[in-house]
Amino acid sequence: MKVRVRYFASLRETVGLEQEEFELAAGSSVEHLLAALAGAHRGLDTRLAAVRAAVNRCYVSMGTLLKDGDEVALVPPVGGG
Amino acid sequence: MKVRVRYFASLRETVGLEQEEFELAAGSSVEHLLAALAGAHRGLDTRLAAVRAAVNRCYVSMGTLLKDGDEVALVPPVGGG
Amino acid sequence: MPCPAGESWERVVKLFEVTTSPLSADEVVSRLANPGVGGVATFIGVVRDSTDGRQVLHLEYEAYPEMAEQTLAQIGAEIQARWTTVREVAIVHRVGRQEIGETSVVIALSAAHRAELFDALHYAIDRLKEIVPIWKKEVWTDGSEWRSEQ
Amino acid sequence: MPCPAGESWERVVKLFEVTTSPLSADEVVSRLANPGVGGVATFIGVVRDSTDGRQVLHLEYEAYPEMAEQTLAQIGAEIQARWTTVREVAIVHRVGRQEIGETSVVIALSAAHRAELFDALHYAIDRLKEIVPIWKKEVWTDGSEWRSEQ
Repeated sequence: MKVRVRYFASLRETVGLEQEEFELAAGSSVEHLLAALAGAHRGLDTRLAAVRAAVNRCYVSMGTLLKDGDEVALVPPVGGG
Repeated sequence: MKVRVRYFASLRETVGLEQEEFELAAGSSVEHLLAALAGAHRGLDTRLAAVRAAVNRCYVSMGTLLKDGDEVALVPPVGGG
Repeated sequence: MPCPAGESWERVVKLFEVTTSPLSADEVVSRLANPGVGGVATFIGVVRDSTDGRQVLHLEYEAYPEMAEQTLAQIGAEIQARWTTVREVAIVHRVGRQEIGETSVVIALSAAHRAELFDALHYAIDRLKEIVPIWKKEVWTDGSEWRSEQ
Repeated sequence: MPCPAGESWERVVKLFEVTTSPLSADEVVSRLANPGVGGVATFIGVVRDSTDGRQVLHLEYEAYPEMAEQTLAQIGAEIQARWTTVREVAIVHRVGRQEIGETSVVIALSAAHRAELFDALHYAIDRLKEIVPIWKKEVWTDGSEWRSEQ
Protein backbone atom coordinates (compact mmCIF):
# COMPACT_ATOMS: atom_id res chain seq x y z
CA MET A 1 0.00 0.00 0.00
CA LYS A 2 0.99 3.63 -0.43
CA VAL A 3 0.61 6.55 1.96
CA ARG A 4 1.28 10.24 1.46
CA VAL A 5 3.71 11.65 4.04
CA ARG A 6 3.79 15.40 4.75
CA TYR A 7 6.64 17.22 6.47
CA PHE A 8 6.48 20.67 8.08
CA ALA A 9 8.78 23.30 9.55
CA SER A 10 11.99 21.83 11.03
CA LEU A 11 11.17 18.33 9.72
CA ARG A 12 10.59 19.67 6.22
CA GLU A 13 14.05 21.21 6.39
CA THR A 14 15.64 18.04 7.79
CA VAL A 15 14.09 15.77 5.16
CA GLY A 16 14.31 18.30 2.34
CA LEU A 17 10.81 17.46 1.12
CA GLU A 18 7.31 18.88 1.68
CA GLN A 19 5.72 15.52 0.95
CA GLU A 20 6.30 12.13 -0.61
CA GLU A 21 4.50 8.90 -1.52
CA PHE A 22 5.78 6.05 0.62
CA GLU A 23 5.35 2.31 -0.02
CA LEU A 24 4.52 0.20 3.05
CA ALA A 25 3.55 -3.40 3.79
CA ALA A 26 -0.19 -3.87 4.35
CA GLY A 27 -1.02 -3.86 8.06
CA SER A 28 1.69 -1.34 8.95
CA SER A 29 1.14 1.07 11.83
CA VAL A 30 2.23 4.68 12.21
CA GLU A 31 5.14 3.40 14.28
CA HIS A 32 6.25 1.12 11.43
CA LEU A 33 6.04 4.04 9.02
CA LEU A 34 8.16 6.28 11.23
CA ALA A 35 10.83 3.60 11.59
CA ALA A 36 10.93 3.17 7.81
CA LEU A 37 11.14 6.93 7.27
CA ALA A 38 13.99 7.19 9.79
CA GLY A 39 15.86 4.60 7.73
CA ALA A 40 15.23 6.53 4.52
CA HIS A 41 16.08 10.08 5.70
CA ARG A 42 19.32 10.97 7.43
CA GLY A 43 18.87 13.02 10.59
CA LEU A 44 15.21 12.16 11.08
CA ASP A 45 15.75 9.42 13.66
CA THR A 46 16.72 11.70 16.57
CA ARG A 47 13.84 14.05 15.82
CA LEU A 48 11.02 11.53 16.09
CA ALA A 49 10.73 11.45 19.91
CA ALA A 50 9.12 14.91 19.87
CA VAL A 51 6.90 14.26 16.86
CA ARG A 52 3.15 13.66 16.91
CA ALA A 53 1.47 11.96 13.99
CA ALA A 54 -1.75 12.99 12.27
CA VAL A 55 -3.59 10.67 9.88
CA ASN A 56 -6.03 12.36 7.55
CA ARG A 57 -5.72 15.52 9.68
CA CYS A 58 -6.46 13.96 13.07
CA TYR A 59 -3.89 13.25 15.75
CA VAL A 60 -3.47 9.50 16.29
CA SER A 61 -1.47 7.20 18.55
CA MET A 62 1.64 5.45 17.24
CA GLY A 63 -0.10 2.07 17.13
CA THR A 64 -2.77 3.24 14.67
CA LEU A 65 -2.93 1.02 11.57
CA LEU A 66 -2.59 2.70 8.21
CA LYS A 67 -4.50 1.98 5.03
CA ASP A 68 -3.80 2.67 1.39
CA GLY A 69 -4.16 6.34 0.47
CA ASP A 70 -3.83 7.74 4.01
CA GLU A 71 -2.29 11.18 4.45
CA VAL A 72 0.19 11.02 7.33
CA ALA A 73 1.63 14.24 8.71
CA LEU A 74 4.68 14.36 10.98
CA VAL A 75 3.93 17.18 13.41
CA PRO A 76 6.94 18.63 15.23
CA PRO A 77 6.24 20.71 18.36
CA VAL A 78 3.82 23.44 17.29
CA GLY A 79 4.16 27.11 18.11
CA GLY A 80 1.40 29.22 16.68
CA GLY A 81 -0.08 32.31 18.26
CA MET B 1 -19.77 79.35 50.70
CA LYS B 2 -20.84 78.22 47.27
CA VAL B 3 -20.47 74.82 45.64
CA ARG B 4 -21.26 73.72 42.09
CA VAL B 5 -23.65 70.74 42.00
CA ARG B 6 -23.81 68.50 38.92
CA TYR B 7 -26.65 66.13 38.06
CA PHE B 8 -26.54 63.20 35.64
CA ALA B 9 -28.85 60.72 33.95
CA SER B 10 -32.00 59.98 35.99
CA LEU B 11 -31.12 62.63 38.58
CA ARG B 12 -30.66 65.26 35.87
CA GLU B 13 -34.15 64.42 34.64
CA THR B 14 -35.62 64.48 38.16
CA VAL B 15 -34.09 67.82 39.05
CA GLY B 16 -34.44 69.32 35.57
CA LEU B 17 -30.93 70.81 35.70
CA GLU B 18 -27.47 69.76 34.56
CA GLN B 19 -25.80 71.86 37.23
CA GLU B 20 -26.34 74.70 39.64
CA GLU B 21 -24.50 76.92 42.12
CA PHE B 22 -25.68 76.18 45.66
CA GLU B 23 -25.16 78.34 48.74
CA LEU B 24 -24.22 76.50 51.94
CA ALA B 25 -23.17 77.36 55.48
CA ALA B 26 -19.41 77.11 56.05
CA GLY B 27 -18.48 73.73 57.57
CA SER B 28 -21.24 71.84 55.77
CA SER B 29 -20.68 68.22 54.82
CA VAL B 30 -21.84 66.33 51.74
CA GLU B 31 -24.69 64.99 53.85
CA HIS B 32 -25.80 68.52 54.74
CA LEU B 33 -25.71 69.47 51.07
CA LEU B 34 -27.83 66.49 50.04
CA ALA B 35 -30.44 67.27 52.69
CA ALA B 36 -30.59 70.86 51.47
CA LEU B 37 -30.90 69.75 47.83
CA ALA B 38 -33.69 67.31 48.75
CA GLY B 39 -35.55 70.26 50.25
CA ALA B 40 -35.02 72.35 47.14
CA HIS B 41 -35.94 69.77 44.46
CA ARG B 42 -39.17 67.80 44.48
CA GLY B 43 -38.68 64.05 43.97
CA LEU B 44 -35.01 64.03 44.86
CA ASP B 45 -35.41 62.84 48.44
CA THR B 46 -36.39 59.24 47.66
CA ARG B 47 -33.57 58.90 45.13
CA LEU B 48 -30.71 59.78 47.44
CA ALA B 49 -30.31 56.38 49.13
CA ALA B 50 -28.79 54.94 45.93
CA VAL B 51 -26.63 57.98 45.19
CA ARG B 52 -22.87 58.22 45.64
CA ALA B 53 -21.22 61.62 45.90
CA ALA B 54 -18.06 62.79 44.15
CA VAL B 55 -16.23 65.93 45.19
CA ASN B 56 -13.87 67.37 42.59
CA ARG B 57 -14.20 64.07 40.65
CA CYS B 58 -13.37 61.69 43.48
CA TYR B 59 -15.86 59.56 45.34
CA VAL B 60 -16.19 60.65 48.96
CA SER B 61 -18.08 59.57 52.08
CA MET B 62 -21.15 61.47 53.17
CA GLY B 63 -19.35 63.03 56.14
CA THR B 64 -16.76 64.76 53.95
CA LEU B 65 -16.61 68.51 54.63
CA LEU B 66 -17.08 70.84 51.68
CA LYS B 67 -15.22 74.02 50.93
CA ASP B 68 -15.99 77.02 48.79
CA GLY B 69 -15.75 76.29 45.04
CA ASP B 70 -16.02 72.50 45.31
CA GLU B 71 -17.65 70.63 42.43
CA VAL B 72 -20.05 68.07 43.88
CA ALA B 73 -21.55 65.42 41.59
CA LEU B 74 -24.54 63.29 42.52
CA VAL B 75 -23.81 59.90 40.99
CA PRO B 76 -26.81 57.60 40.54
CA PRO B 77 -26.06 53.88 39.96
CA VAL B 78 -23.73 53.71 36.98
CA GLY B 79 -24.13 51.39 34.01
CA GLY B 80 -21.44 51.81 31.41
CA GLY B 81 -19.99 49.09 29.24
CA MET C 1 10.78 85.53 12.96
CA PRO C 2 9.18 82.73 14.93
CA CYS C 3 7.78 79.68 13.19
CA PRO C 4 4.05 79.92 12.58
CA ALA C 5 1.82 78.01 14.93
CA GLY C 6 1.00 74.59 13.55
CA GLU C 7 0.13 71.11 14.50
CA SER C 8 2.38 69.52 17.02
CA TRP C 9 4.84 66.93 15.77
CA GLU C 10 3.99 64.82 18.75
CA ARG C 11 1.30 62.20 18.42
CA VAL C 12 -0.76 62.52 21.55
CA VAL C 13 -2.36 59.21 22.43
CA LYS C 14 -5.09 59.16 25.04
CA LEU C 15 -5.15 55.83 26.81
CA PHE C 16 -8.35 56.64 28.70
CA GLU C 17 -11.03 58.49 26.81
CA VAL C 18 -14.73 59.25 26.62
CA THR C 19 -15.77 60.10 23.06
CA THR C 20 -18.85 60.50 20.89
CA SER C 21 -17.07 58.95 17.87
CA PRO C 22 -17.59 55.36 16.66
CA LEU C 23 -15.06 52.93 18.11
CA SER C 24 -12.64 50.53 16.45
CA ALA C 25 -10.89 47.77 18.37
CA ASP C 26 -7.92 48.00 15.98
CA GLU C 27 -7.61 51.73 16.63
CA VAL C 28 -7.71 51.33 20.42
CA VAL C 29 -5.18 48.47 20.25
CA SER C 30 -2.91 50.69 18.13
CA ARG C 31 -2.74 53.15 21.03
CA LEU C 32 -0.80 50.44 22.90
CA ALA C 33 1.64 50.04 20.03
CA ASN C 34 4.80 48.52 21.43
CA PRO C 35 6.79 45.98 19.45
CA GLY C 36 8.05 44.30 22.60
CA VAL C 37 4.59 43.09 23.46
CA GLY C 38 3.49 39.58 22.53
CA GLY C 39 -0.17 39.56 23.39
CA VAL C 40 -3.14 41.88 23.61
CA ALA C 41 -6.57 41.06 24.99
CA THR C 42 -9.62 43.21 24.42
CA PHE C 43 -13.15 43.45 25.70
CA ILE C 44 -15.61 44.97 23.25
CA GLY C 45 -19.04 46.00 24.51
CA VAL C 46 -21.75 45.72 21.86
CA VAL C 47 -25.19 47.37 22.06
CA ARG C 48 -27.72 44.56 22.56
CA ASP C 49 -31.13 44.38 20.94
CA SER C 50 -32.94 43.31 24.08
CA THR C 51 -32.77 43.05 27.84
CA ASP C 52 -35.22 40.98 29.85
CA GLY C 53 -36.87 40.03 26.56
CA ARG C 54 -37.83 43.63 25.75
CA GLN C 55 -36.95 44.99 22.29
CA VAL C 56 -34.44 47.85 22.46
CA LEU C 57 -34.51 50.46 19.65
CA HIS C 58 -31.29 52.19 20.61
CA LEU C 59 -29.30 53.34 23.63
CA GLU C 60 -28.34 56.76 24.93
CA TYR C 61 -25.12 56.91 26.96
CA GLU C 62 -24.38 59.85 29.21
CA ALA C 63 -21.13 60.50 31.08
CA TYR C 64 -19.57 62.79 33.62
CA PRO C 65 -16.71 62.95 31.16
CA GLU C 66 -13.87 64.44 33.23
CA MET C 67 -14.48 62.05 36.12
CA ALA C 68 -15.12 59.12 33.77
CA GLU C 69 -11.70 59.52 32.14
CA GLN C 70 -10.13 59.88 35.57
CA THR C 71 -11.78 56.69 36.88
CA LEU C 72 -10.85 54.80 33.70
CA ALA C 73 -7.23 55.81 34.34
CA GLN C 74 -7.64 54.68 37.95
CA ILE C 75 -8.72 51.23 36.72
CA GLY C 76 -5.61 51.10 34.54
CA ALA C 77 -3.43 51.93 37.56
CA GLU C 78 -5.19 49.35 39.72
CA ILE C 79 -4.54 46.68 37.09
CA GLN C 80 -0.87 47.51 36.72
CA ALA C 81 -0.45 47.41 40.50
CA ARG C 82 -2.16 44.03 40.81
CA TRP C 83 -0.95 42.19 37.67
CA THR C 84 2.66 43.13 37.17
CA THR C 85 3.05 41.46 33.75
CA VAL C 86 0.38 43.73 32.27
CA ARG C 87 2.28 46.32 30.26
CA GLU C 88 -0.28 48.86 29.07
CA VAL C 89 -4.01 49.52 29.42
CA ALA C 90 -6.31 51.61 27.20
CA ILE C 91 -10.04 52.08 27.70
CA VAL C 92 -12.22 54.13 25.35
CA HIS C 93 -15.94 54.53 26.03
CA ARG C 94 -18.36 55.98 23.55
CA VAL C 95 -21.25 58.16 24.72
CA GLY C 96 -24.32 59.63 23.03
CA ARG C 97 -26.85 57.75 20.92
CA GLN C 98 -25.79 54.23 19.85
CA GLU C 99 -27.56 51.77 17.60
CA ILE C 100 -27.92 48.01 18.05
CA GLY C 101 -24.68 46.21 17.17
CA GLU C 102 -22.48 49.28 17.62
CA THR C 103 -19.47 49.19 19.92
CA SER C 104 -19.95 51.08 23.19
CA VAL C 105 -16.60 50.38 24.83
CA VAL C 106 -13.20 48.92 24.01
CA ILE C 107 -10.80 47.82 26.73
CA ALA C 108 -7.33 46.76 25.54
CA LEU C 109 -4.51 45.29 27.66
CA SER C 110 -1.06 44.24 26.57
CA ALA C 111 1.46 41.95 28.19
CA ALA C 112 4.70 40.27 27.20
CA HIS C 113 3.32 37.03 28.67
CA ARG C 114 -0.33 36.30 28.35
CA ALA C 115 -1.24 34.41 31.54
CA GLU C 116 -2.50 37.40 33.52
CA LEU C 117 -4.26 39.21 30.67
CA PHE C 118 -7.55 37.42 31.07
CA ASP C 119 -8.15 38.00 34.78
CA ALA C 120 -7.05 41.60 34.34
CA LEU C 121 -9.49 42.06 31.45
CA HIS C 122 -12.33 40.59 33.50
CA TYR C 123 -11.45 42.92 36.36
CA ALA C 124 -11.37 45.93 34.03
CA ILE C 125 -14.91 45.54 32.71
CA ASP C 126 -16.37 44.62 36.13
CA ARG C 127 -14.71 47.64 37.70
CA LEU C 128 -15.81 49.92 34.85
CA LYS C 129 -19.43 48.98 35.54
CA GLU C 130 -18.86 49.66 39.23
CA ILE C 131 -17.11 53.03 39.44
CA VAL C 132 -17.07 54.84 36.10
CA PRO C 133 -19.71 57.60 35.97
CA ILE C 134 -21.39 56.57 32.72
CA TRP C 135 -25.08 55.82 32.40
CA LYS C 136 -27.14 54.14 29.74
CA LYS C 137 -30.77 54.66 28.86
CA GLU C 138 -32.58 51.98 26.94
CA VAL C 139 -35.12 53.33 24.48
CA TRP C 140 -37.99 50.98 23.57
CA THR C 141 -41.02 51.55 21.33
CA ASP C 142 -43.11 52.29 24.42
CA GLY C 143 -40.77 54.08 26.78
CA SER C 144 -37.25 54.26 28.13
CA GLU C 145 -35.29 53.57 31.28
CA TRP C 146 -31.89 54.23 32.81
CA ARG C 147 -30.19 50.87 33.40
CA SER C 148 -27.50 49.80 35.81
CA GLU C 149 -26.08 46.45 36.86
CA GLN C 150 -26.10 47.43 40.50
CA MET D 1 -32.03 30.12 -20.47
CA PRO D 2 -30.23 29.71 -17.15
CA CYS D 3 -28.86 32.69 -15.31
CA PRO D 4 -25.17 33.32 -15.98
CA ALA D 5 -22.77 32.17 -13.34
CA GLY D 6 -21.94 34.98 -10.96
CA GLU D 7 -20.96 35.72 -7.44
CA SER D 8 -23.11 34.14 -4.82
CA TRP D 9 -25.52 36.40 -2.97
CA GLU D 10 -24.57 34.69 0.20
CA ARG D 11 -21.83 36.14 2.29
CA VAL D 12 -19.66 33.24 3.29
CA VAL D 13 -18.00 33.87 6.61
CA LYS D 14 -15.21 31.58 7.72
CA LEU D 15 -15.06 31.42 11.49
CA PHE D 16 -11.81 29.41 11.49
CA GLU D 17 -9.22 30.39 8.94
CA VAL D 18 -5.53 30.31 8.09
CA THR D 19 -4.60 33.17 5.79
CA THR D 20 -1.56 35.01 4.43
CA SER D 21 -3.39 38.38 4.58
CA PRO D 22 -2.87 41.00 7.29
CA LEU D 23 -5.33 40.68 10.17
CA SER D 24 -7.76 43.15 11.70
CA ALA D 25 -9.43 42.57 15.05
CA ASP D 26 -12.46 44.59 13.87
CA GLU D 27 -12.80 42.40 10.80
CA VAL D 28 -12.62 39.15 12.78
CA VAL D 29 -15.09 40.48 15.34
CA SER D 30 -17.45 41.41 12.49
CA ARG D 31 -17.58 37.76 11.49
CA LEU D 32 -19.44 37.18 14.78
CA ALA D 33 -21.94 39.93 14.00
CA ASN D 34 -25.05 39.26 16.06
CA PRO D 35 -27.05 42.10 17.55
CA GLY D 36 -28.22 39.94 20.44
CA VAL D 37 -24.73 39.72 21.82
CA GLY D 38 -23.58 42.05 24.58
CA GLY D 39 -19.89 41.37 24.86
CA VAL D 40 -16.95 40.23 22.79
CA ALA D 41 -13.47 39.37 24.03
CA THR D 42 -10.47 39.02 21.79
CA PHE D 43 -6.91 37.82 22.03
CA ILE D 44 -4.52 39.42 19.55
CA GLY D 45 -1.10 37.91 19.06
CA VAL D 46 1.56 40.46 18.12
CA VAL D 47 4.98 39.65 16.64
CA ARG D 48 7.56 40.41 19.32
CA ASP D 49 10.93 42.01 18.73
CA SER D 50 12.85 39.68 20.99
CA THR D 51 12.79 36.39 22.84
CA ASP D 52 15.31 35.50 25.51
CA GLY D 53 16.89 38.88 24.93
CA ARG D 54 17.78 38.11 21.30
CA GLN D 55 16.80 40.65 18.62
CA VAL D 56 14.25 39.24 16.17
CA LEU D 57 14.21 40.68 12.62
CA HIS D 58 10.98 39.04 11.52
CA LEU D 59 9.05 35.77 11.82
CA GLU D 60 8.07 33.12 9.30
CA TYR D 61 4.90 31.17 10.09
CA GLU D 62 4.18 27.87 8.41
CA ALA D 63 0.97 25.84 8.69
CA TYR D 64 -0.54 22.54 7.74
CA PRO D 65 -3.49 24.63 6.61
CA GLU D 66 -6.27 22.07 6.21
CA MET D 67 -5.57 20.49 9.58
CA ALA D 68 -4.94 23.88 11.22
CA GLU D 69 -8.42 25.13 10.26
CA GLN D 70 -9.90 21.84 11.43
CA THR D 71 -8.17 22.04 14.84
CA LEU D 72 -9.18 25.72 15.21
CA ALA D 73 -12.79 24.64 14.66
CA GLN D 74 -12.29 21.87 17.21
CA ILE D 75 -11.17 24.46 19.78
CA GLY D 76 -14.36 26.42 19.04
CA ALA D 77 -16.45 23.31 19.62
CA GLU D 78 -14.61 22.49 22.85
CA ILE D 79 -15.28 26.01 24.14
CA GLN D 80 -18.98 25.92 23.34
CA ALA D 81 -19.31 22.54 25.03
CA ARG D 82 -17.54 23.72 28.18
CA TRP D 83 -18.79 27.32 28.53
CA THR D 84 -22.44 27.33 27.57
CA THR D 85 -22.87 31.11 27.64
CA VAL D 86 -20.28 31.54 24.89
CA ARG D 87 -22.27 32.21 21.73
CA GLU D 88 -19.77 32.26 18.86
CA VAL D 89 -16.06 31.73 18.33
CA ALA D 90 -13.85 32.87 15.44
CA ILE D 91 -10.10 32.29 15.13
CA VAL D 92 -8.02 33.59 12.24
CA HIS D 93 -4.29 32.86 12.09
CA ARG D 94 -1.94 34.53 9.66
CA VAL D 95 0.96 32.59 8.12
CA GLY D 96 3.97 33.54 6.00
CA ARG D 97 6.47 36.29 6.74
CA GLN D 98 5.43 38.74 9.47
CA GLU D 99 7.17 41.85 10.72
CA ILE D 100 7.61 43.06 14.31
CA GLY D 101 4.36 44.55 15.63
CA GLU D 102 2.13 42.81 13.09
CA THR D 103 -0.83 40.71 14.22
CA SER D 104 -0.30 36.96 13.88
CA VAL D 105 -3.59 35.71 15.29
CA VAL D 106 -6.99 37.02 16.36
CA ILE D 107 -9.31 34.99 18.56
CA ALA D 108 -12.80 36.46 19.10
CA LEU D 109 -15.53 35.13 21.39
CA SER D 110 -19.00 36.51 21.97
CA ALA D 111 -21.44 35.97 24.80
CA ALA D 112 -24.67 37.53 25.98
CA HIS D 113 -23.21 37.59 29.50
CA ARG D 114 -19.56 38.26 29.93
CA ALA D 115 -18.54 36.20 32.97
CA GLU D 116 -17.28 33.15 31.06
CA LEU D 117 -15.63 34.99 28.18
CA PHE D 118 -12.30 35.44 29.90
CA ASP D 119 -11.62 31.83 30.92
CA ALA D 120 -12.78 30.68 27.50
CA LEU D 121 -10.42 33.13 25.82
CA HIS D 122 -7.51 31.96 27.95
CA TYR D 123 -8.34 28.36 27.07
CA ALA D 124 -8.52 29.19 23.37
CA ILE D 125 -5.01 30.61 23.10
CA ASP D 126 -3.45 27.94 25.32
CA ARG D 127 -5.12 25.20 23.30
CA LEU D 128 -4.11 26.84 20.02
CA LYS D 129 -0.47 26.67 21.06
CA GLU D 130 -0.94 23.03 22.03
CA ILE D 131 -2.74 21.39 19.11
CA VAL D 132 -2.88 23.66 16.05
CA PRO D 133 -0.27 22.64 13.45
CA ILE D 134 1.34 26.05 12.95
CA TRP D 135 5.03 26.71 13.41
CA LYS D 136 7.02 29.87 13.74
CA LYS D 137 10.61 30.51 12.81
CA GLU D 138 12.45 33.42 14.38
CA VAL D 139 14.89 35.10 12.07
CA TRP D 140 17.79 36.98 13.73
CA THR D 141 20.73 38.82 12.21
CA ASP D 142 22.91 35.75 12.80
CA GLY D 143 20.59 32.80 12.24
CA SER D 144 17.11 31.46 12.71
CA GLU D 145 15.24 28.86 14.74
CA TRP D 146 11.84 27.15 14.87
CA ARG D 147 10.22 28.02 18.21
CA SER D 148 7.61 26.24 20.25
CA GLU D 149 6.27 26.67 23.76
CA GLN D 150 6.40 22.97 24.42
